Amino acid sequence: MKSDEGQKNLASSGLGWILGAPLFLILFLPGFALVLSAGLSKVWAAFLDPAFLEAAFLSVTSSTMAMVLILLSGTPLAWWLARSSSRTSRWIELILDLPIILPPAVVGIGLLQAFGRSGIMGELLAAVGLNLPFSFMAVVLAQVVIAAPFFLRSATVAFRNADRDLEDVAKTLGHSPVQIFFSVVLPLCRRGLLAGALLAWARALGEFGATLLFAGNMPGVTQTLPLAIFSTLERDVHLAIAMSLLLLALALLLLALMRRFEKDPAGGNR
Amino acid sequence: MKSDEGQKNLASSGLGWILGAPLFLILFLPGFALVLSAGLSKVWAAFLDPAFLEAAFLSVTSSTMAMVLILLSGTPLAWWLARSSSRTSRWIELILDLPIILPPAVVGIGLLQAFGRSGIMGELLAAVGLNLPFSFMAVVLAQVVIAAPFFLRSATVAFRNADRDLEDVAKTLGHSPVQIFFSVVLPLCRRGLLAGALLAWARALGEFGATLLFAGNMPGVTQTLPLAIFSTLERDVHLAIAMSLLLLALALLLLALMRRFEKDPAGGNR
Amino acid sequence: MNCWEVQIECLKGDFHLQVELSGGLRPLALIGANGSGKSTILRGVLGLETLERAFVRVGDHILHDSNKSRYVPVEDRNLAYLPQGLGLFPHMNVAENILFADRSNTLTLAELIDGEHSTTIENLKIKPLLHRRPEELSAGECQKVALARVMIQKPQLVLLDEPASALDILARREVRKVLSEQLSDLGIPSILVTHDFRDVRDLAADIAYLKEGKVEKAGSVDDFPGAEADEFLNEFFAQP
Amino acid sequence: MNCWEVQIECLKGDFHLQVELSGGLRPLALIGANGSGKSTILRGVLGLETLERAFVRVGDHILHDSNKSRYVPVEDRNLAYLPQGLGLFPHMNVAENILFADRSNTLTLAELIDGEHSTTIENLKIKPLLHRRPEELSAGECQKVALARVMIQKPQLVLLDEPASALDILARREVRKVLSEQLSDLGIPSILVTHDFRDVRDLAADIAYLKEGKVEKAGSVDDFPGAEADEFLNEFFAQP
Amino acid sequence: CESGSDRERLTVFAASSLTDVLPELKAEFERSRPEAELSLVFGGSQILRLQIEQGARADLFISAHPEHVQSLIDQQILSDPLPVIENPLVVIVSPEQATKITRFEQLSDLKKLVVGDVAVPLGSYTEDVIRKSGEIMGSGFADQLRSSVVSKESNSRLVRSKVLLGEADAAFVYKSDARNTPAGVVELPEPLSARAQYVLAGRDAESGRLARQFRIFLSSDKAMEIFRKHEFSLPEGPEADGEK
Ligand SMILES: Nc1ncnc2c1ncn2[C@@H]1O[C@H](COP(=O)(O)OP(=O)(O)OP(=O)(O)O)[C@@H](O)[C@H]1O
Ligand SMILES: Nc1ncnc2c1ncn2[C@@H]1O[C@H](COP(=O)(O)OP(=O)(O)OP(=O)(O)O)[C@@H](O)[C@H]1O
Ligand SMILES: [Mg+2]
Ligand SMILES: [Mg+2]
Repeated sequence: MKSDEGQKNLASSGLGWILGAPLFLILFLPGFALVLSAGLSKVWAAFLDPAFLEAAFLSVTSSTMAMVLILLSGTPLAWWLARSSSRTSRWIELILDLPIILPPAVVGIGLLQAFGRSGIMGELLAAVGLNLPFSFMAVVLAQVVIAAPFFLRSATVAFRNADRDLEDVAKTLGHSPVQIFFSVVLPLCRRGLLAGALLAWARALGEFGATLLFAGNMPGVTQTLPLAIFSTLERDVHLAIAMSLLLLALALLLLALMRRFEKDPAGGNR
Repeated sequence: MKSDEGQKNLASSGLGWILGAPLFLILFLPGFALVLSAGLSKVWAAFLDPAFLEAAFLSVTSSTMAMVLILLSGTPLAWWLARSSSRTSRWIELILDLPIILPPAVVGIGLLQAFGRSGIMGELLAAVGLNLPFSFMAVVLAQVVIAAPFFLRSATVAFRNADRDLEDVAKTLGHSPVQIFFSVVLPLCRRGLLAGALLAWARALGEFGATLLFAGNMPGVTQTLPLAIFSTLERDVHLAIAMSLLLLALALLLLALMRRFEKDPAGGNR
Repeated sequence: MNCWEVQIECLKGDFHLQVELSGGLRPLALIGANGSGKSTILRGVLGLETLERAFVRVGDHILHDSNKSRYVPVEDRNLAYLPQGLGLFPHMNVAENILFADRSNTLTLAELIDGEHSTTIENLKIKPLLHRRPEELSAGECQKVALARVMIQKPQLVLLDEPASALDILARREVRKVLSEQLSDLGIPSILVTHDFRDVRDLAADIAYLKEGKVEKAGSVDDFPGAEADEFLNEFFAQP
Repeated sequence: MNCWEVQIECLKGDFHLQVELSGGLRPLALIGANGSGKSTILRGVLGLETLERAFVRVGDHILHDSNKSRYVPVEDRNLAYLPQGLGLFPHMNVAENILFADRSNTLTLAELIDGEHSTTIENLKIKPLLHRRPEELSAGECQKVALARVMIQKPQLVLLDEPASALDILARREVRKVLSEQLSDLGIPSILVTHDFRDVRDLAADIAYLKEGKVEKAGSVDDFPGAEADEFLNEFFAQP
Repeated sequence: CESGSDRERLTVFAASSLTDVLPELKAEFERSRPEAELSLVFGGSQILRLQIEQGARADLFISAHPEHVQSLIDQQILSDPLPVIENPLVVIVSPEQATKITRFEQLSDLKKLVVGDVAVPLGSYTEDVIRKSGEIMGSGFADQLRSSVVSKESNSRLVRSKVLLGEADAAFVYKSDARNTPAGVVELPEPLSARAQYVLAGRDAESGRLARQFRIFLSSDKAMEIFRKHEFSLPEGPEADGEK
């Protein structure tokens, strides 16, 4: 017979479950209601809708590109934020949260005024032949701006919590800061970084307002799934819901794929 | 003369800054463009706009209430998720991320279908005399659903990273799980929890789509600042931008207040 | 009757621990090579390990009986424990770390310095450290704090996992003295893991020699002859 | 000429460290009470502490000279270090932890087991542990792994912070033997922090006695008479 | 603002293209009857319809397309439809091009055209216009227009903002939204003209007297004057466009 130690743990985490259940229900019921309200035939119709596949493809490609940009540039930025103790960096950290608070539509306007034809960078971009608004790159850019803060904050906290002593030991073993970053810091911060990446990616996938303003709504060019869903909402609510469920299914699929990476490569979980 | 050790650290974190600069610029420029485009007189006009103060007040109160709910119920839920190793809890963890991916407007429809008059819980709620949609509570509920996943994920990671050995030691010292949670686990996870709370609160403050659908856009009752800004956007883009800047100022104010809590009470920072 | 008795079976990977131990008021010194299972036994007694089978009695209380599905939660066992990793709380200063062990939750900092525990604080020389965080201490200082945390408790049984490993020689002598006095004064039984024969000698402890998860030999110091067939015991008792 | 020389001044809170040390091929044993600054010196030599003033030379290389603003980064110093907290990487298994110290980055697991380091692995008895994570080891086993990580390096200077504190007595004897052989065979100087006289004796080390951040007395074992006025030294040399 | 609990309250849900004009009408209406308090809620017609279906308390609903009102009437939630006003379509041209582009035929010179999504009333009216322009001015012209569309937005104001922010060259919007902007306005030639029809319906049971008075007020001369100021036009009678 195994020890009964487990029982006690169960009991005290049961408390967590009881206290957490209201929030779980509040989060779960709307999705559940959506599943109930969309008939299977509607879901099928949504799948066959010409807008759907195109938009789904656009969503996957644009959010993937956005995530690559966020990870590539956001990881060093978060690291710098975690390690710098200057007042400037505190302020920068704060400023980087602001796109979360702004209504996405306003972020979209800001993007137009920064990177649009008559925006701050407009002439510069035009000079190198770049015309961002109403293009696929605009979709990616909008997603980057909306999603990056979520990654940055999670990653900064993860880096800040990392054990500095282990980095020191790795230095005494002759490894350069870059080597240490990849072989010690990243693995130690794995969980926090992954959580941040997940939040950012989910947010990018669901991005709507900034894309609408900055990239517009053009099927096949800039119409991501959320935009397609919003367009459909104007004409057929139940079709839009069905399409949302397909978006969820797509997300679950991608999440399940990502879960494989979240697992410790060597099997352990701590 | 102090050691030159610092120089090296600066150099290697300088690399972080260089690689991170593109993302910083992308995040910073839109906000900067907004600040440039809104004249001071517009900002003043936005401040005097009858819709503004009312909506600002509504935003602050509703997001505060949403945060209270999220923290009260979300903290135990995240703890349960971090500590349970069952397959069910893995799936629940995944499901709880989904509201991030759904377009907020669809979340709003889901909320209507769950808590609306003809929704799943409609009769139950009507029986106890609760009529949620298009009420202030609907605003709070919409913000909870949209923002909670951000807190939950950050908090779950924080709890998972906490040192279990220290909890064990605290148990041997005779403390109950609840005591340990407050005097050991929470302080140790402080950073991750605060980051999650910050993300969730910012998201709640910026929430628009779900509120619009579930709570409607009723000045003085359900019109939060993002809704007011969106309404203003229809009539005067620059006024809307000015109002957004006021929203940012409000957020910065609240953030600066929160920063005081983020500091370690005993002064240390690790 | 013995003050406490322990029967534990535990699996950790390939490692199989199966022991029966008991003790009176005299301290019991657990000795044995690295990885022989000493720490695991202490953790098993505390209820921190998942055990295949267990019977743990301390005083009149049966803390764990897997046959009768009896399991007293860790926090209700009233055992004092010094873990090998010390287990100081990084977010509390030294005084808070020590006071956190006060089960009655009434002890104040002033009482700690001036009251009945003042000699403990004095002897361990940690008074000037009380307001520092663990990260601002040397390794030996940390161990002293962990010892102080154990000593302000009045438990049914004291469990010490290499309590002097990081201490300097004077501090070690001091700790042995304080421990032997305090434990016998208060009549509290104890289990002590150590690699140092002087601990056994000065605490007048009984010995249980652990080898690969089994008790190879147990008894008082006198039961162990001067020259042993076992290399470990030989070396152990060759210490002064 | 000495193999290495160190002048360090360092402030940590109220603690003020100011020492000048140097050594030849013989190991130098740093002894002193808890909190006297032993670990801080090692970390200072490595470049891990913020120093007020420093001059560190190892072999022909000046690693730190605050007067001339010279500071060689930690990773370029080629010093082997066993930290008091061991510093094992939790995300690597034992073999990976050890191989991580190979500066040439060419050593494979097979070579570790069969090549020139096979005796190290053998002597430390860690072969069966190579595929485990640090969290699955006992405290002594962890220390053995940390030692193995030091021993596969071929540094300019070896720095060991209480390398045997968690080891059982047989392992301690073994480590002393291996260390003394290997260090003198390869002609690598070393600094060793210890509370155990047997380490000093078996390694034939010189001694620097540290007291409150200052070098109180330094010399070979013979320079320390049998009976000392200092209580710490008295107790220290009273060890067998 | 919330204080008027003793005042009679009327909640009006209205299409977002009425954002500018309704507040003026509200002020006028409240001036004539101090006991009344109007509260206005704007949104896309489809969104408002959905909310009313889900139990939002709207006493009156003014939709930008008869379809949404009809649907609510079919569900017996609202009743008594009443055509209120019409809003013609025009093309606005970005300020930089305003002097060059003054006629509809010149639209094919432009590269970036923004229209309404076909799912919203504006988009379906626009699609009609482009289709008819193909019949009248040759299919090449219509194809040229279609290929220069860079975005299909969900309401007239969003469409307009793209031109005002300088990103698009021209856009099809409601005439009421073309008012008071630096953009150039190009009227549609007569055979292509199209107009949105605003229809009002109410909840019969509760709203009662005040709702009836507001209905009457909306067709009063005073109201029409305000509507005209905002470039709306009077309904041309049932036979003009009818049910689409
Ligand atoms: N951050 C700090 N603030 C204040 N004092 C500190 C800080 N860090 C270390 N100290 C003090 O510096 C002194 C030297 O510490 P060090 O770790 O070098 O001691 P040690 O000789 O290695 O002791 P031990 O034998 O216990 O390992 C100690 O008295 C310690 O309390
Ligand atoms: N998770 C694990 N998986 C496999 N083996 C483990 C695990 N945890 C511990 N062990 C093994 O269990 C044995 C007993 O460990 P324990 O910590 O009790 O040893 P110990 O006697 O305290 O040693 P030390 O003197 O080094 O502290 C060791 O051989 C260790 O390798
Ligand atoms: Mg042990
Ligand atoms: Mg030390």
